[in-house]
Amino acid sequence: MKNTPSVEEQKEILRRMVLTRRLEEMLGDLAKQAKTRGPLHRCDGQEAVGVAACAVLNDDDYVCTSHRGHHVYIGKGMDPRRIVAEIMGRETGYCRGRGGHMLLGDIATGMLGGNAIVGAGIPAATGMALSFQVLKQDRVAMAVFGDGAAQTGICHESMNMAGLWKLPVIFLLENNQYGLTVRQEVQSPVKDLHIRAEGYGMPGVMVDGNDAVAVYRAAAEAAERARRGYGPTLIEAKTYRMEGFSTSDVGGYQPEEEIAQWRERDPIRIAAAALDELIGADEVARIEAAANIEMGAAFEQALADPLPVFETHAPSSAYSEISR
Amino acid sequence: MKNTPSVEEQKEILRRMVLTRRLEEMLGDLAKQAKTRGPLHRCDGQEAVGVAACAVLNDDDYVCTSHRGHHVYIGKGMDPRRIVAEIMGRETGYCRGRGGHMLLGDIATGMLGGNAIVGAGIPAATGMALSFQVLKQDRVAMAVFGDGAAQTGICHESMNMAGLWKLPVIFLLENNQYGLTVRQEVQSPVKDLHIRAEGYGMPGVMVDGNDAVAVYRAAAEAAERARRGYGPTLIEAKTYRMEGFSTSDVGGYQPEEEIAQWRERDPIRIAAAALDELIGADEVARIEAAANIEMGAAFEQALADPLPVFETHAPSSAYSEISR
Amino acid sequence: MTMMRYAEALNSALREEMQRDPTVFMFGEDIGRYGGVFKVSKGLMEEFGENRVRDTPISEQALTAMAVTAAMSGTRPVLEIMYADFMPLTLDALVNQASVFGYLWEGQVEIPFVLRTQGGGGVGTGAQHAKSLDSFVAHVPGIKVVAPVTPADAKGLLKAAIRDPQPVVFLEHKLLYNMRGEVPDGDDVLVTIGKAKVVKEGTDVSIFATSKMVLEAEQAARELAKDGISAEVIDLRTLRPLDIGAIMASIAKTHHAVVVNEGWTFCGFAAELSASIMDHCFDDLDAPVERVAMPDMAIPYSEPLETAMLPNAAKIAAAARKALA
Amino acid sequence: MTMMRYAEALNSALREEMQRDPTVFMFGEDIGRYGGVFKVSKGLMEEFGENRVRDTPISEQALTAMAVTAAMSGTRPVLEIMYADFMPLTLDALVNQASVFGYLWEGQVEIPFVLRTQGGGGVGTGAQHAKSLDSFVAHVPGIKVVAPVTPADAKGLLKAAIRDPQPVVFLEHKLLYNMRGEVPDGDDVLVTIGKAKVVKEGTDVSIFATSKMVLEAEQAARELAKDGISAEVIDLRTLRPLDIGAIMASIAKTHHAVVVNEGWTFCGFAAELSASIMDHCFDDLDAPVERVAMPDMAIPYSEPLETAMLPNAAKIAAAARKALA
Ligand SMILES: Cc1ncc(C[n+]2csc(CCOP(=O)(O)OP(=O)(O)O)c2C)c(N)n1
Ligand SMILES: Cc1ncc(C[n+]2csc(CCOP(=O)(O)OP(=O)(O)O)c2C)c(N)n1
Ligand SMILES: [Mg+2]
Ligand SMILES: [Mg+2]
Repeated sequence: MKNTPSVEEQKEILRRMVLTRRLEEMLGDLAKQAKTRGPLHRCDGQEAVGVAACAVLNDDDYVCTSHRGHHVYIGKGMDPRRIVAEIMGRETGYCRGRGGHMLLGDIATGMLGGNAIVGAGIPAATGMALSFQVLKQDRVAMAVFGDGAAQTGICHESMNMAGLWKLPVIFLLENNQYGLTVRQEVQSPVKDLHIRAEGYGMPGVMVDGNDAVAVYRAAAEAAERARRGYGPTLIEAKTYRMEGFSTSDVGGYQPEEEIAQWRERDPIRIAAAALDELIGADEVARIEAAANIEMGAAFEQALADPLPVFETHAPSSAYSEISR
Repeated sequence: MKNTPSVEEQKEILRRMVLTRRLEEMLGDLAKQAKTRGPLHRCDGQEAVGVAACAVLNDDDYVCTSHRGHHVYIGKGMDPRRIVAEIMGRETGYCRGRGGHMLLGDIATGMLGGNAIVGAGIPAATGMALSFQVLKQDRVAMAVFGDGAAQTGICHESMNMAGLWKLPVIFLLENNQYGLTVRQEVQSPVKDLHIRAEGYGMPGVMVDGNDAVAVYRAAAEAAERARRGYGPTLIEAKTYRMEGFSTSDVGGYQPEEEIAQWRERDPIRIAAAALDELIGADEVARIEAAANIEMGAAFEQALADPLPVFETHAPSSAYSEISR
Repeated sequence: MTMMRYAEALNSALREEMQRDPTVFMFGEDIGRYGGVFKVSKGLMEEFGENRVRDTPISEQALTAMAVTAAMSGTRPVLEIMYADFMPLTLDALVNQASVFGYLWEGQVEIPFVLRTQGGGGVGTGAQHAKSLDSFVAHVPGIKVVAPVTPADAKGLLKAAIRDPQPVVFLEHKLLYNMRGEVPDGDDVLVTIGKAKVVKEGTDVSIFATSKMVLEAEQAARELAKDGISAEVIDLRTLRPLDIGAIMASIAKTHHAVVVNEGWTFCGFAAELSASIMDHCFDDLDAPVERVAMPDMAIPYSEPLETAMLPNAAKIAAAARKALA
Repeated sequence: MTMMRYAEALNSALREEMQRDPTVFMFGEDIGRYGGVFKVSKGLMEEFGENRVRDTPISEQALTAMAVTAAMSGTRPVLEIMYADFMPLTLDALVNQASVFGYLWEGQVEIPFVLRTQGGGGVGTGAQHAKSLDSFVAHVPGIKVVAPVTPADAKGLLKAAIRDPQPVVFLEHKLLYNMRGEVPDGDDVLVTIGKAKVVKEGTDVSIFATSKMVLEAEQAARELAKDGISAEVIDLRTLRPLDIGAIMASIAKTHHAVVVNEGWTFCGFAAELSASIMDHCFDDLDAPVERVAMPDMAIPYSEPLETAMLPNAAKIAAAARKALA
């Protein structure tokens, strides 16, 4: 079983992590200028989790994420320009502006999708895996969700069914140690949530969520298990959100020293350092620079795109009703 | 810590178990004669669980049970006549006929109450324990629920909060090995459900649910923990329902040999045998005979009681609304 | 035509659709080995195997959410929720998932699943197992809701629901399963979702109902006929989308209307019917629309109490007389 | 009188009731250390401690069920559900627990709890964080539902809700929290649940609304006045029990009615208003009641889309003109 990323894969993972970070930073800037709409949940510091885990999936494997899903959007190979366009409410966005940053969906890359009901991505991926199993397809579904989401009832119900039916699903618990504003010890009496896997008859593993290679390995192994019919895996990736809960967040609940400690372990620096040894620092710098430029261009294009007009967005086929 | 039932307690437990069994049998007979209304869920074979666990509680401790709660009703000290009256839809019943056999409630004995939404008794008891903790009262709440109920989302949410806040609650999982008609391995990938306790930071213990003394001990220990502020306990009592899911059940899914094996381990015979040694078989026989007579009288009285009339049951204070 | 029970009609719809389309599968509590507590899925696990007919744990909330995304991923799930009283547990999946993504991801996904359930009172199942919560599901955009009363409609609508690209909530009634009726033969006899049916023509007052209440309305019409009152009985069959055309046509003729629903009165489905008639038929009305629905209270267990509160033919007839007074 | 924001008015109601009654306690997501995402519970954990003000895990379903039984056991819980969009998760506890046991165990238990939540659109929170699902909760017997628009009513009704022996769902609106208004001083200034208020008297048409829609109705009335149309604006304040007397009195005067609700149209709360008017005021009506509510679709994110679909003053004014045409 191959479970270490090739050099090419590591380069691509780094590139996507940088794309994500740049996306977050530029959105943060626009938010400060009051040019965004609604809350934005940045994932700075968590890029390795979403990006490296998605790297083990195929286009026809599905992933469901949460309100904090930018790394998954980019990780699953979605087009930065159309992501930005959606977040900025443009007609050219993935959902023509209907979704916004939390509710993106793209069937082509299998990112289906963001979800702002905490926990809802968990049965979502489980249901997809059920469909794959019924159709006897060689496909895997993955749910990426938070430590807060792990306390919801649907998490329990979904994991129980996934374990029972040996569904091809990966539960990727992104433990960034906070719910919205509360620390994990205010949400759950146990520190390590992967220990719950035993109660669902599936393996539970813990990884360093700031180490892209470690995340890749764990996800690759879980995907392999799923494809072979051995069922689900719960992966708990310990990580940290460096920019707080959201742009509408007044902050103050994540201690400065804690943030500083985690900044030391910035996942992009860890991924870059690993690659430095393989391809040299110059090449790494080139990858990063190119990614930054690409995301800048995505913003430029997207911001020039038109906003939607209501007339073409009235309820239509999805809501077709005969007599009203 | 006292955790073995006294002889007097054992006598009372046996008496209540026999009362329960007789209740079930007489209801079964009436059901066969089409004299009952709606489904009835008999707990023959599970009497030790409800009766012995309730024996460790005080009147002001609350217990929440399920659709299959007759042993808890009797175990918590409710009056047989008013139980039967409620089940037979009489005005003299605990809920004046509004509740029926699944939804009895009696604040005086702290049986609050039956619940036919599977799993709902679990947050119910947890909420009561929360109230006790807020008011700093020396009271305990207990949820009695099935292996099927253990798969619901509210079970997870409740246990997580109970473990987190160290609530004075006992989770008594009555594992009779079947959901409605499906065996436990069709409902859950793990055989022993108490292992899940670890994920909620509480002890999980397993007991022989057909041995009243064993159930009493486990419940006494859990109640003690709860009262001392150490929080909840999950007790899994392995048992068996000898008369199937309900009176509207066509049966066929519990193998005959399995039923026969469990009949060998009838909890009433086990409790009686233990007492035989302590007080002699004659005394035991007298207790049983008296209980049978008492339940017979309860039926006689209750069946002579009047049915309610609608006029006195229209929505009133509980639903008081100003202008309609 | 074949004479069969309502439950058998549903069973044959499921069997035929599963034979026709390998992407159709079923899941729900006790539907497999046992064949469902109302025996609607009898024999289907034997015929189609455990992969396509699944017994599930008691997990309504996740099951419904899973049906939504399974439907987005190439299958056509048919989920059984044992009692309509448990619909609250399914609502997040309907309101915040199916309804949302059907519109937000329009053009990318279809969500062809059917949620079958049954409601209604009359047999002492108590306050948690006898409700009709029609308006909860009918309130959700992007969800269709049907509630057939005859075996023929049950079969034809279930087949149409399974083939529909949108989520369909299929409301059955526990007292209908043993009702018998003629069902057309042939694998492709569908009943169009969204079309009401005139069950009995009449000229004095229009009675609109669904599910078991259609039987009560028919009984009421027979009683009214004894007094020379000609009631038109319309089986709406579909709650959403509502066949407002059929409603308008009938009221244009009778100028009087009674709306019937077994659910609670306040904010219930009968309220929508009354409001829709207000919207579309005000000038045709000679009297206010009469609402016949459940009083706003929990359903008591004991027979005299339960019987007294359920909407029935007598209450419908009284309402019609009041409308005509 | 003190001038304060709506959020502050709620905060002071909570503080005063917690000071007054030691059995009142609060729980909900992020309400403690952080003071609530809308800052309604700011400072209360500091004042009352972690036993009586609790941050919770994300577990709406169990939290609501726990509130019900905690309320039966001697406390008066105030539960915050962060967004009204999550109400589906709370419905089993309301429909199958609180509503059922309030009636079945009448005389044995009271269920004095308050479920506070906030809904409404307008600021790009998207399809899962902008809905008004009023009719879901208003449908449930035994539950009271209030939705104040002014800081004074917010405070007075919240205090009344906390003291009420029945469950009360308290609906706030995300766009009201920063609105300022005069609030009467004094610890015992309650507003009676179930009483509507005439916000502006008028003679030509009655506009009925709750929560933020009252502001839109007032704006509509000002616009209509420019054309010489005298609109009466009634703030219902309570959705259930409905103050039908106030509705009847107004329609008896104006003979025309517009009903407004930010929730979806079909089976929404505006439908109940229209139906209630049908029941009680038919003979007084000169034209059909006009419904102004959300179109039946998920709420889109992008500003032009969201803005176009929300009910607002212009749509209310147009509806009033239509009623009077
Ligand atoms: C059902 C539900 N409850 C509450 C919320 C509000 N909410 C949004 S995100 C969040 C915290 C989620 O924590 P976690 O799952 O750890 O994700 P993180 O934000 O840390 O990535 C909460 C409470 C919601 N969106 N959905
Ligand atoms: C939420 C919900 N889902 C389904 C049902 C139908 N139902 C009633 S009892 C039952 C099985 C319960 O199994 P378990 O908890 O093991 O209890 P037991 O009957 O074995 O005592 C089911 C599925 C219900 N009442 N409530
Ligand atoms: Mg988190
Ligand atoms: Mg069981």
